[in-house]
Amino acid sequence: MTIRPTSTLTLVFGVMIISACATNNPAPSPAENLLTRDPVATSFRPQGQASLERLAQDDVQRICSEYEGREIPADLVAMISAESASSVVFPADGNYFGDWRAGKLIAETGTGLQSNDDPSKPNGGNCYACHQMAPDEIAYGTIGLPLVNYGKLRGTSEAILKYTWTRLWNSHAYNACSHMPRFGANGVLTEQQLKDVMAFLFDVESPVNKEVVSP
Amino acid sequence: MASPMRIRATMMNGATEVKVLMSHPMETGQRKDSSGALVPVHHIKDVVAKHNDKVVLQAEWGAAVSQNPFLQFKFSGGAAGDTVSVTWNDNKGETRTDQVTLR
Amino acid sequence: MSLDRRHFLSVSASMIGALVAGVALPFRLLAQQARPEAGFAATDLASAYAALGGNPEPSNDIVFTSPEIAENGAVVPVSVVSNIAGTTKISILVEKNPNPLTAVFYIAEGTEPSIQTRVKVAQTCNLYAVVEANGKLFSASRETKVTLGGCGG
Amino acid sequence: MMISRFVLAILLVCGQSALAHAEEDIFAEYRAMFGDDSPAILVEMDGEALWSTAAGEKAVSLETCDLGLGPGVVDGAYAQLPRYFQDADKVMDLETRLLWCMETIQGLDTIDLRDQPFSEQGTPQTALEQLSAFIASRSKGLPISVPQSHPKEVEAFESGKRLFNFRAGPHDFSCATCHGQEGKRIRLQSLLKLNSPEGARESFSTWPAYRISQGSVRTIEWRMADCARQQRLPGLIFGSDFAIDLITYLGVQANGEAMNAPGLKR
Repeated sequence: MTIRPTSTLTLVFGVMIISACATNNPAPSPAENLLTRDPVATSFRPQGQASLERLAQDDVQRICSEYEGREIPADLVAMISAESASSVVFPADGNYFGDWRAGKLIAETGTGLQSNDDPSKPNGGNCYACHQMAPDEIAYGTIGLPLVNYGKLRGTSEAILKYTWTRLWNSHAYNACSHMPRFGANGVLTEQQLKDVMAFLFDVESPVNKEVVSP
Repeated sequence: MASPMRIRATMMNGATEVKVLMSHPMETGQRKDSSGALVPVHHIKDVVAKHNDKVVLQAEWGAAVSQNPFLQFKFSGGAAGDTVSVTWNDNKGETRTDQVTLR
Repeated sequence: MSLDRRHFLSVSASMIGALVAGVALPFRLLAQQARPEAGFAATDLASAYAALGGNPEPSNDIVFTSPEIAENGAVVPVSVVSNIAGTTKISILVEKNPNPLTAVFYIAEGTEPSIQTRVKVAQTCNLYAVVEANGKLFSASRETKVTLGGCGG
Repeated sequence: MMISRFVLAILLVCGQSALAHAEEDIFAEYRAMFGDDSPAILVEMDGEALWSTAAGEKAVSLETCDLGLGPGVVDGAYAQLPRYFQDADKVMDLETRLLWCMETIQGLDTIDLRDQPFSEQGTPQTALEQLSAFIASRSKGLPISVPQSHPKEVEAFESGKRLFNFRAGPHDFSCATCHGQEGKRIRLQSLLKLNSPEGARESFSTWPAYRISQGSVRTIEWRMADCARQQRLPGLIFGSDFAIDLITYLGVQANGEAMNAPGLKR
């Protein structure tokens, strides 16, 4: 897992936040000025694999917390997108595809990195928590866009493969402050696991690309 | 020590409707606890419901009856002052009887 | 005591003798004698049926209700109402559970052949209500889908 | 004319979304089959007995505990928590208040309870869970009115509002990730928008709740701790500011709604 330490980027972001606050946001309310305590610092204890380090926000987390539910200033969007896109690591061997069966399991698995999870077991991707995928799986979430027939509808051009890999690796490259975890950038899934998920999305044999049968 | 049941008995049109909630873990023997150890099978095996001294319902249960079991049934008769009692016995030899008085 | 006759028939002769003689036996003893252990131990529907006395005949006179889709398989409410005269026994089976036979209810005279309870359903499958009346077995079935709710963690 | 057409259009849109919502709740039949027979009642009964049972060094019951409406007043108390307590100089929710009473009135050693406030699946419910179920049930039907009169109560609300958006951990999750939008679901589980009065009302009024999947009554502090776990955060400390602030934020938004706890949840 990589929580990026505060870097020179923070300085840049910091200045931008200050200027953004000055121009786009109302001054803090008197009530907000009352805040004297720091609940984050005092309210947690290390548990299992979840150490207190996880509470330290990186730049993306800090900015996205600040602007949750509000419009993010264009310059911050540009900054987050550029930074996120430039950090994507594409498969070293140029091959984007693993085993769709393994990818299906990753999409269905919701465990991994929780304080009570066994760190020796591979993390899940839990794609189904938020996305519709195989047309015959009814237990899908709706926080993310439907991905039914993902490969069938989009083909397998180099452009779409790179786009999809980037989405999985760090979704903020295309959608700053996306609610989707940065599966690659934050080390939630390994390169091989990402390839398996890619196969689940694109393989013609994958249930994702099976005919949609209307009930 | 088993916790009390909650028995509700309602007289309606010459009959008595009984709703029972029992406090019991109903372990199947297949569940693992947080340390990964199998939790031993522990479930109610039989239930007997009586209206005064008369048995009105008897049941034999496996471990797939849900935890904190619920049971609803209806028998004819029942008058204010009568009792409705329910007894369960589980596979560990624990037992519990509770009763309510109709009114 | 006006408990189901059939239930008592499975009790050993000496005990029936004791009953006739008016000797008060603890009820539990009778219940344990009557428990269809082979039925509860059966690991598939066919052998559970065999233990209950054979294959039931599907009947529209049993109103069997279970939810079409359950939010959690650990607790699935079921309701059985038998409109078959002479109903003495109602059993509930869950086809794909490790042991399909879940519960057997003995309906005493004067008790309505109507039961509500809640059962565990390990995976999407058919649930069966089997009714015994006048020595014959009847059944009704319902499919209940069991799904994954929540975050999966 | 223009205006009435506009209103009509809004009505149509709203009507449709309400319909879509009803159709989406595919578990409605399932939940309806439980009627009013929630196993939570078993835990309420245990809690009621515990409330009047003498315990601790001082061998007295909790019956003189002040839950905010005066010593010993249980009816309606839960609908007005969390609130500021002068004696502790803190905003407390029901659960931290109960521990306070156990310590100060009963002289009870609560170290173990603080460490393990919630029962493990398959083990008996803790005193805290039993008492919470009982006390919450005694606010049934009463309007939620979480106070905002003391500056510390206002502070807790404002802090909770901010913490709701706090993104952290390897998955970048905040409360808002799942509970910041209308009409979404995880798998088949409908999600409430908890930074809106509608969602907060539905949620806050039904905790504590009997959790079907665990066969236990779970409290609102448990819900906060379990959200933190699913957010991949470290362990949320029982009675911590983070927990109380978020609970206050939910409660204040829910003001006016009738309490209906313990609820029944998946």
